Amino acid sequence: MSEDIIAISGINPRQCMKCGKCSATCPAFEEMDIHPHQFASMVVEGRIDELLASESIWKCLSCFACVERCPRSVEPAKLIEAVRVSVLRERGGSFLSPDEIPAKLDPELPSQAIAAAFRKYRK
Amino acid sequence: MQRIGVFVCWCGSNIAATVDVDAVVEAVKNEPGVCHAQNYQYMCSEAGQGLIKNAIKEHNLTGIVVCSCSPRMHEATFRKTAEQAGLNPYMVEIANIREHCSWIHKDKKEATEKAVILARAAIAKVNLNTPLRPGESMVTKRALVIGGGIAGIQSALDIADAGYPVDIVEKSPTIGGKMAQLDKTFPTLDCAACILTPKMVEAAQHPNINIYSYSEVEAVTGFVGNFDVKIKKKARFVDEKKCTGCAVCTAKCPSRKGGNEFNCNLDNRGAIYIPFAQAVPNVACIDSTRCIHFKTGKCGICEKSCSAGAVNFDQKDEIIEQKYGAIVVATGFQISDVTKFDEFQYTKHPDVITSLELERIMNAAGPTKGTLLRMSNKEHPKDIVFIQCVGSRGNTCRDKTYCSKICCMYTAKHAMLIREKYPDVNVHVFYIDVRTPGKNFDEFYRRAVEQYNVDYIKGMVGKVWENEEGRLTVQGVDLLSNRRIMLDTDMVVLAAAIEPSEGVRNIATMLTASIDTNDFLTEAHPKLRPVESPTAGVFLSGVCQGPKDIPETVSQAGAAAVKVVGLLAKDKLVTSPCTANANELMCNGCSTCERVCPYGAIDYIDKEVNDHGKREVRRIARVNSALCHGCGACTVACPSGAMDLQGFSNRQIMAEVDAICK
Amino acid sequence: MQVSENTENKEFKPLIVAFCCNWCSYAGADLAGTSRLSYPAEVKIIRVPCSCRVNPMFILKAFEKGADGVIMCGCHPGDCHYSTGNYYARRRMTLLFSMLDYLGIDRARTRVEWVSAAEGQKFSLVMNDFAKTVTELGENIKLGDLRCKKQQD
Amino acid sequence: MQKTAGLIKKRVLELLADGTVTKVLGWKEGDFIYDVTPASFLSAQEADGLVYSSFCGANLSKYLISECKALTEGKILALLKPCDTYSFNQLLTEHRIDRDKVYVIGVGCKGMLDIEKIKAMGIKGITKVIDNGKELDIKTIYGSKTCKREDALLEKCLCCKSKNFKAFDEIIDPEPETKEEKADRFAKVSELEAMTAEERYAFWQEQLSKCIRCNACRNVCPACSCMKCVFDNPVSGVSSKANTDSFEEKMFHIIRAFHVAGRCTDCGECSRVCPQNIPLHLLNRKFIKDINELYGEYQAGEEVGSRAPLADFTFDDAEPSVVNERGNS
Amino acid sequence: MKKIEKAKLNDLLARLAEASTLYLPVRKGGKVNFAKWTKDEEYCADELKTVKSAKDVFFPQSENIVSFKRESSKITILPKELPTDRTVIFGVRACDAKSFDILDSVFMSEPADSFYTARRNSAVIITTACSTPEETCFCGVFGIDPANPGADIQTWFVGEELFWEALSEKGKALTEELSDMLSDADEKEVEDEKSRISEITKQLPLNGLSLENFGGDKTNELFDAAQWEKLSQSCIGCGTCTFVCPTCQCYDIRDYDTGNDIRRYRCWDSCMYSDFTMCAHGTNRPTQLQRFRQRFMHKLVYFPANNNGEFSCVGCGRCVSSCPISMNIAKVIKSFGGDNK
Repeated sequence: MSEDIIAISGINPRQCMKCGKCSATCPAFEEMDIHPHQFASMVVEGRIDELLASESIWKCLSCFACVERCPRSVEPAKLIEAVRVSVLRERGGSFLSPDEIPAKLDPELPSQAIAAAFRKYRK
Repeated sequence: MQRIGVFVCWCGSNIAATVDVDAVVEAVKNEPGVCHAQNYQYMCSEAGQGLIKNAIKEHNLTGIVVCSCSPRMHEATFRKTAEQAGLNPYMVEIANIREHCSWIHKDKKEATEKAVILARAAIAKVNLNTPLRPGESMVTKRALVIGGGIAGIQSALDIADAGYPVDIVEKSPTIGGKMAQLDKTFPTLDCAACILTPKMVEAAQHPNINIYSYSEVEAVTGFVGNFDVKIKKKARFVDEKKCTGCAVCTAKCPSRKGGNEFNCNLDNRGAIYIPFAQAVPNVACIDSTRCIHFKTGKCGICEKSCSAGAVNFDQKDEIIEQKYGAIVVATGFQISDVTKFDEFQYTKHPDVITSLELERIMNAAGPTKGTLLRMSNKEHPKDIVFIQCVGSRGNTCRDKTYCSKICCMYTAKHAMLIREKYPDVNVHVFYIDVRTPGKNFDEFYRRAVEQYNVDYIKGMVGKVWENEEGRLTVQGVDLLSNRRIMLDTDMVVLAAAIEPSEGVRNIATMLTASIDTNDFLTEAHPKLRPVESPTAGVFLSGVCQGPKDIPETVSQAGAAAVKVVGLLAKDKLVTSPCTANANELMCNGCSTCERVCPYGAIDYIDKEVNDHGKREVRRIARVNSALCHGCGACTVACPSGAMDLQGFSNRQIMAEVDAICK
Repeated sequence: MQVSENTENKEFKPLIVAFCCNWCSYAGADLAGTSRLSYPAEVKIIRVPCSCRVNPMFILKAFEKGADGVIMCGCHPGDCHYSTGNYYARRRMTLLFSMLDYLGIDRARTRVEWVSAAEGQKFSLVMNDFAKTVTELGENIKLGDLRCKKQQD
Repeated sequence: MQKTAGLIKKRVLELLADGTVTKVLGWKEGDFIYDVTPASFLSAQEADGLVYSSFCGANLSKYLISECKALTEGKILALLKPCDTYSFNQLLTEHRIDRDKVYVIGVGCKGMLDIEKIKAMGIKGITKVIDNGKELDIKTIYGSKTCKREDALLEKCLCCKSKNFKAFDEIIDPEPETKEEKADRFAKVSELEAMTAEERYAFWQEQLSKCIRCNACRNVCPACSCMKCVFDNPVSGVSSKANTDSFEEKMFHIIRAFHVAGRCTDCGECSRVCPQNIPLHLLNRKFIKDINELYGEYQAGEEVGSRAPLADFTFDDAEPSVVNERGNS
Repeated sequence: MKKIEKAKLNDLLARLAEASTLYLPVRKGGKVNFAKWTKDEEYCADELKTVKSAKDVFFPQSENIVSFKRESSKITILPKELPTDRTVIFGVRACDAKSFDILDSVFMSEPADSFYTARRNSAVIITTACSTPEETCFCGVFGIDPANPGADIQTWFVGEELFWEALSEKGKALTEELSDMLSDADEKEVEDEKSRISEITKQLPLNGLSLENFGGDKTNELFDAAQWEKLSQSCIGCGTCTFVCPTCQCYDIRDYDTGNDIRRYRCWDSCMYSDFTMCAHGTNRPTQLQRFRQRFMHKLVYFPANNNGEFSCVGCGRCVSSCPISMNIAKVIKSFGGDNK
């Protein structure tokens, strides 16, 4: 399962030096149960089920701040995206409908989050 | 035909367990030229070498093949053995049947076959070996030190103390380097100036040391023992002999808009300036790019105010040519560019500074006279955040891949000094790891945490921005408690990565010394020859070789000095005989080899040759064997094959190919 | 002499000549040995002072005498012990290999790899891979002197 | 052409007479118009045999190596066509000739003819060829024939490098640079590159197996100016006198092309002289094409002293694996 | 006199190839040379002259003569078996046929060259008359008649038929073998063809060369002649003339280490090469003038001196058309006053 995430993301999570810059820079940090920096080590440890169940994958805005800032080219957003894609693949055709999106939105979130979220949930 | 002896080593079981050494001996016995073959448990042992020596005498051997470990390991050993038995050491070849055979193959039959083939190749080569004799060259007993920081000063002092003249070339108007900019030093917290300036003065006054300040190395030719160096002494427009260092001119200079490099541009200096009070030489220098006289032809206040009459606007750059036997590179480091890290607002906010800037702010001679102030409003700060590893340890285009090594310690020092002097200031340190190997280093860091209550937070800072109150907000993460950290602070100090000085690439090229991907100079061997460059006669001192702190730098400076002294103590140098050589009857004089020689070892002469009775003057290549390092680039560039390499000749290599492909 | 075609029963073992620079790849091969990282015994190493010492004639000579693959290993560009040798070698080999390809010789029979003294593992991987490639190509018949072919008996 | 020949002769006689030159290197007429021979002329009387015709394809620059060595006084006059001046410069670059000893007269050239091509058209028993500019009037023992001039041009003239002289002391009757599109000199190379490896192998096997190892290509080549060629040197490890095995002809031609790579001006002499019509220029042009594509356009002999691509490098040169990434395998 | 329809010629060649090794002119890579015939090859009957002569059928450019094998300290000598298979060479021109006589006097006089002799003895040579002689031909100078090419069997292409005449015993025997394919023919057509060829031959520009200034007794007169310098000055010292020449017979003997054994082989050599007969002290003809002179003196003076006045040139003209700098034996003969036209 870890291998799948690594393959989908194209990321080597072992490059992570656990500096936490991704979490430090993440605008959705407070919304998340599992924080970006944890993704790398959890993928390495094989704790994929926890990640699949995590709220964080739906909270990530795909703003790529972590990708931009990561000094080790681990690019956590790609790991998160990979986990998210895994979930979506599991679900098959039953994607969220656009109607469900407003409920998920938080008025505090920046507008780019809405765009990102819509892209994510669309279809 | 050679008389070759083949000696197959068991290396205990290292070889013998996988290679049937008896079979190898049997197989090589009938090879052309072989008249003796035997095996033994440890050829490199006293007894093993004894066997070889006896066999040389008993069988009148002219060539030796040792089937053993890598030639990188024991080629020198067996060459010495041969020499002791009266054989030319270059008549020895090694067949590497350990690293390249027994250690990598499991099947005994396969390994034995391969060992035989490797032995055959070595035998084929020895059959074509010729006795080689090393050349000799004289040694100029004078050393050059490039860079006048603590590394260069220490190397120069040690060489000078041993009795050899040394020249220091320093590109800025004073020696002292980065250490002169520091306030205190870890882990003892003694003042940098107090320990450095006496050494600067000692260097200046040493009868064997000559300082070329405000000078740069222009060109280097020659080779170990015989370097010819051109030094450009840049015009400082002040007569060094007349200037008393009274500094009247520097105070009167009306051009005061430009930054003061010594204080990291946190304040300004005049166009005529002395970098700092203890500068060596304590002589003013005119920055012609800023001087009003050079721009408009007017002003000249300094000239008028100088009672010694030292100002001379007509001074010109001067080229000094000098011969040296050895060169020490001590070009040091600079702070890497932190402007790339826009998330830290370094370029936007004056209260975001680098650690070196903090050193100047903390220093009594600095822009704030040693008072810790925010640069934005000159107010006393309440909170300071230190961010570690800015630009170090990353693998992106913004980062250096290495650890800059000194930041953990100087940050602990800064934190402690601030807490000591201003107990009301809260100090937070965002770190990834705290690395404190070194004598009394971890104790030092623990003191910062335990006695001075410095707040160490494991986790990186994501971003910094100016908040509504005009202070800075730092957003980070505490990885240990897995929570977001938002801190309002007055100052942010970046522990920027250090990198080799800008000009080092150019200097390395002149010296034909190699540099690594980070522009640090490469050592001849990372463990066993750490202060020598692979280029003979060039030695490494200080951070130009890799990040290090002051005590380490001083140790290395001393080590480099010892190597220099060891070299200069010799009257003559023995040069490797494995050099290129042009067959003058075959040489076309086409100059292709000259173009590819990295050492400038080839020139051309018109020479009368006797080509089987036909006498004529031809332009032919001549190799200076003292300059030639034996790379062989010329041998392939040469279409006629006139150029060949002793020890690795065309025929020898082809004989090996033939033997292997049999 | 005719080359016997009855080679199917036997496992084909290629003959591979590796020219290794004394300062890096040869030391890399030493490190592979020290680390016990195996590669096929068909690979035979010839030590040269620098990759720039490798004359195209050596490579052709190896093929002439029956080599099935020739690989040249040098220091990574920028790391040459002699500062520039591998840059010249790189041009020479590029042009030579291009010419061999132009003549229709299997391009995978020649290779250049940059292997440092620290890359024992890379050395082993490279040699394993090269040996595998050459084994798949089979015996070199396009670029060899038929007189040197071993009789398959 | 006849006009040019007249001007040349006149000038040559003047220069011999006033002592500017003591020897003239040119072409001497033969028995059948097409068989002109490179020759030297020491006097006005000898210069009578000097010709300049459409069959003066031979590049005289290589003779200057021995001529410069032998010259004791004065200068030697060399008649060089525009393409020959590249070889001349290359020899200067390699210090094989002495510029001060040579007086170069650049002679205009409309493109030289290849008698082999005419013969290959099936025209036999040729006793005379009259060049009318557009057409060739060919007299044979079996009657008169005609053919188009452009069909009989030497390979090197089909993609003429330039009508300009890269070295000269004076110029006689220069030709204007042709306006029409020149043939792509790499067309055949590209065609070969586009073939499969098996096809390429078959092509070269067929061509190179014709080689009789007469060494004409090497001996005529201005870049092959070694005092002793590796193939003649018993200690070189590669010396051989005959193609005893198909390998050796490959070895010889690969190494020869490699040794002149970056130095070859593409003068085409190798192909012109090959008795078996092996298209040897395609080997040289392959290297030239590779050099141009990988290391930037380079024309050997364009200027004296230029650095040959194989004696040069950049830090980010292509890796040898680039070969595997191109064209057909 | 026999004949066969041209259309059936391929069947005849196939028959010849069954019982013997058949060499004839075939085109490869655009050039025609003698080569082993197989069904896929086309006989190039119209090509007057192959690039190389037919001599390498008997005297190959290189051939192994002995091998040495070394096992432990023992050396085994492995002599090469003599070639005895019957060989047929078809389509040989008169000049090349004559060249075999010249080569015979070199290789088959005592001590005879066993390889050459074996091949020669087991060969049948079938010549073909030259229907279209070229401007480079001057065989007539050496008394050769391209209309009557000689050898074991001589043939003529006339119209759609090939006329066939066996001359020697070997030729007759072979003709007998093929009798079912050949029909009887009238000599009239052949005679017409012969006179047509003779007419053309008379017009050939080089056929009037005179050899009166050459011969076995001319060494002293010619050796130091001033002409050699001018003649040789542009010679590039290649071996083209030598290697296309049907009568050049010099060779070198070399060893080749295959890794398994040592092959001793001989290969053609050229007196034009600077390393020809290279000895330890160097070469005995250090200048190109000397080497150039050697080649022509040998053909026109030294050879006749040792072979009853026979010149070792057959006037095939190959060197005339293939010399890179168009210097050739015809020009040499002319410069010594041989231009008798």
